[in-house]
Amino acid sequence: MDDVSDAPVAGAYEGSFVVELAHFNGPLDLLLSLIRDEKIDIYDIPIARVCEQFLVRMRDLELNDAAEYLEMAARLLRIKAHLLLPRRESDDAWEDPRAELVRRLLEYQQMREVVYVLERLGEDRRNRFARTYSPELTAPPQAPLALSLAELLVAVDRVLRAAKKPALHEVVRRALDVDGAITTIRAVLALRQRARWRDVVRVNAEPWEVLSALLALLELARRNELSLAQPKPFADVEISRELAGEAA
Amino acid sequence: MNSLAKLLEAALFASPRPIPAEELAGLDPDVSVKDVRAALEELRLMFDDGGHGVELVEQGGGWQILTRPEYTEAIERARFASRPQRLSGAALETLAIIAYRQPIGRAEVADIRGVDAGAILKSLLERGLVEVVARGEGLGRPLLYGTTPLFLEQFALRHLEELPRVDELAIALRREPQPL
Amino acid sequence: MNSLAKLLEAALFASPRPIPAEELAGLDPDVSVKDVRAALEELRLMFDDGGHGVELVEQGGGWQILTRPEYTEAIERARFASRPQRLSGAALETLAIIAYRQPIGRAEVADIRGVDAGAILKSLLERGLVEVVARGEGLGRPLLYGTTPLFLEQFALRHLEELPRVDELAIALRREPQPL
Repeated sequence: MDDVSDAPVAGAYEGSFVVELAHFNGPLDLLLSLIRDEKIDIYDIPIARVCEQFLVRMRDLELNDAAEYLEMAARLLRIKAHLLLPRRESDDAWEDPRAELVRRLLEYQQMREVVYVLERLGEDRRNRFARTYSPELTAPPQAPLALSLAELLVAVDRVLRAAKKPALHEVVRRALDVDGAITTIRAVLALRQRARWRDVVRVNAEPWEVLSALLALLELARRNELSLAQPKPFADVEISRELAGEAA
Repeated sequence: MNSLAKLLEAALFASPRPIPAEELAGLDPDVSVKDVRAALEELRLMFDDGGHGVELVEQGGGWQILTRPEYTEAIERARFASRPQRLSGAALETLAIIAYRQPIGRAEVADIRGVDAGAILKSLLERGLVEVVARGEGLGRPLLYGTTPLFLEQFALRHLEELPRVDELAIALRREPQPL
Repeated sequence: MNSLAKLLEAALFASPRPIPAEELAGLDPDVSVKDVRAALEELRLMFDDGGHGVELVEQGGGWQILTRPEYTEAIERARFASRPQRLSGAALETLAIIAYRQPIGRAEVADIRGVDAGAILKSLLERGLVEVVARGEGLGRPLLYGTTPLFLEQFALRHLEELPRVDELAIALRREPQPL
């Protein structure tokens, strides 16, 4: 029997990936179906064979790009390698490398059983209609409110997703533009020998612009492209193309 | 009751609107409108004779099962007495925006939600969940809204800082890789 | 039928959701919950014996009148009502895990399923079948999810305990007690 035959619409879509994912609910599902088909004892899994089969099915189902399936394949290979390691007789500390996988498979299988129950119950309920007509109600007296934080959080999520731009995140620290400020200062100094602070920073500059200019000046002074001087405290800073030499 | 009358009862119960007899005949290819009318009559008598809380009435261009008027008052009273109301999704969204962005003006709320929030804001004000906390700068000095102590009480928060941070929410609910 | 049963019939007819017996007792200040239960039983028998298209069931945390399944197809074909969409296998898996392990975080769900459940969780939240019930300890204080009353209603459960107990399942797991 072809492995794909139980995937009814395989190949019907361009990316059959989607179809297969809808068919198998993940790597555990695929592994479990393999164990079932091959009539394997879940407590004593022949890892080498299962690993090989898993890879074959992955290839047949074109699941090679699905991270979850790849991860499972890697895990199986790891267990297989681990089992091949020589081990001493009476090694008490030895733990079957399959144990964790078996635990997860059993857990998953148990959950599939619950899914079956839910499917049955849900189908039963789906087959009955409740009343949908709602009469016009007279203006209600102010009813008490039932509010839960959960509801509010879900609303926040809706807002976040609906917002055209991430409006709730717009308070972003503006990055400094030191390179831009350096260009400005060089341009000013190309035109004249000396400049003042006010020549390189515009009036009403925002804090980030002031900081950028300051860092740019310090950087250019460090590179000996200009010299800085402040005649007295709080006086305007004088920027000069003439290097003050070591004294600066 | 005959089986057609039972089917009609189920259909009328499930339908959100009154259904004309002609349409009801579509339920079963083997019945005529005349059959339907006879079954409706049987249904109507059953509700009237048996002492029921509901009745079958022809109105609004069709047939409908309705609660008898003598019970509506008790039902409405009980509904509002015992069933606390929930806020609509739109109201919750507006409230969420105000909670996280306060103080915030109506225009900005509308901006984020993409629709005007005037009516919702009014009802949140009436319910005492938000209040005017300041006036903004700029044209017309718009009213700015914030949440009230009742808001904290309703959500069992001690102070606003107990609201989960939005970026955590965004990470938990929004930024997951979409596998398909 | 006695007058309380009639009142209950009217109230249940008027409600699209299940109503708990305690809430039904609020309809009349002179009746006890015990009276209500007796009248509900009378009502249930009336619907069952009289050959009705609807029946009274206890589920989803309350009592509700629903159409009998044998009429569903005809009603849907005639477009008087339509059944909700079936949930996907992946969505049911996620629901099953949340129902049994609640409160549970997204990472743990993904662990059991072997696949990330972000998109599915989101759609279950939107459908109102699960909700955020708490925040976990540990890194980032993850949101923890649980099932809603609507979950019970849509799966015709009276309460969560109606789901098979873990030790009743064919695969008895969880040898070590899991701290929740």
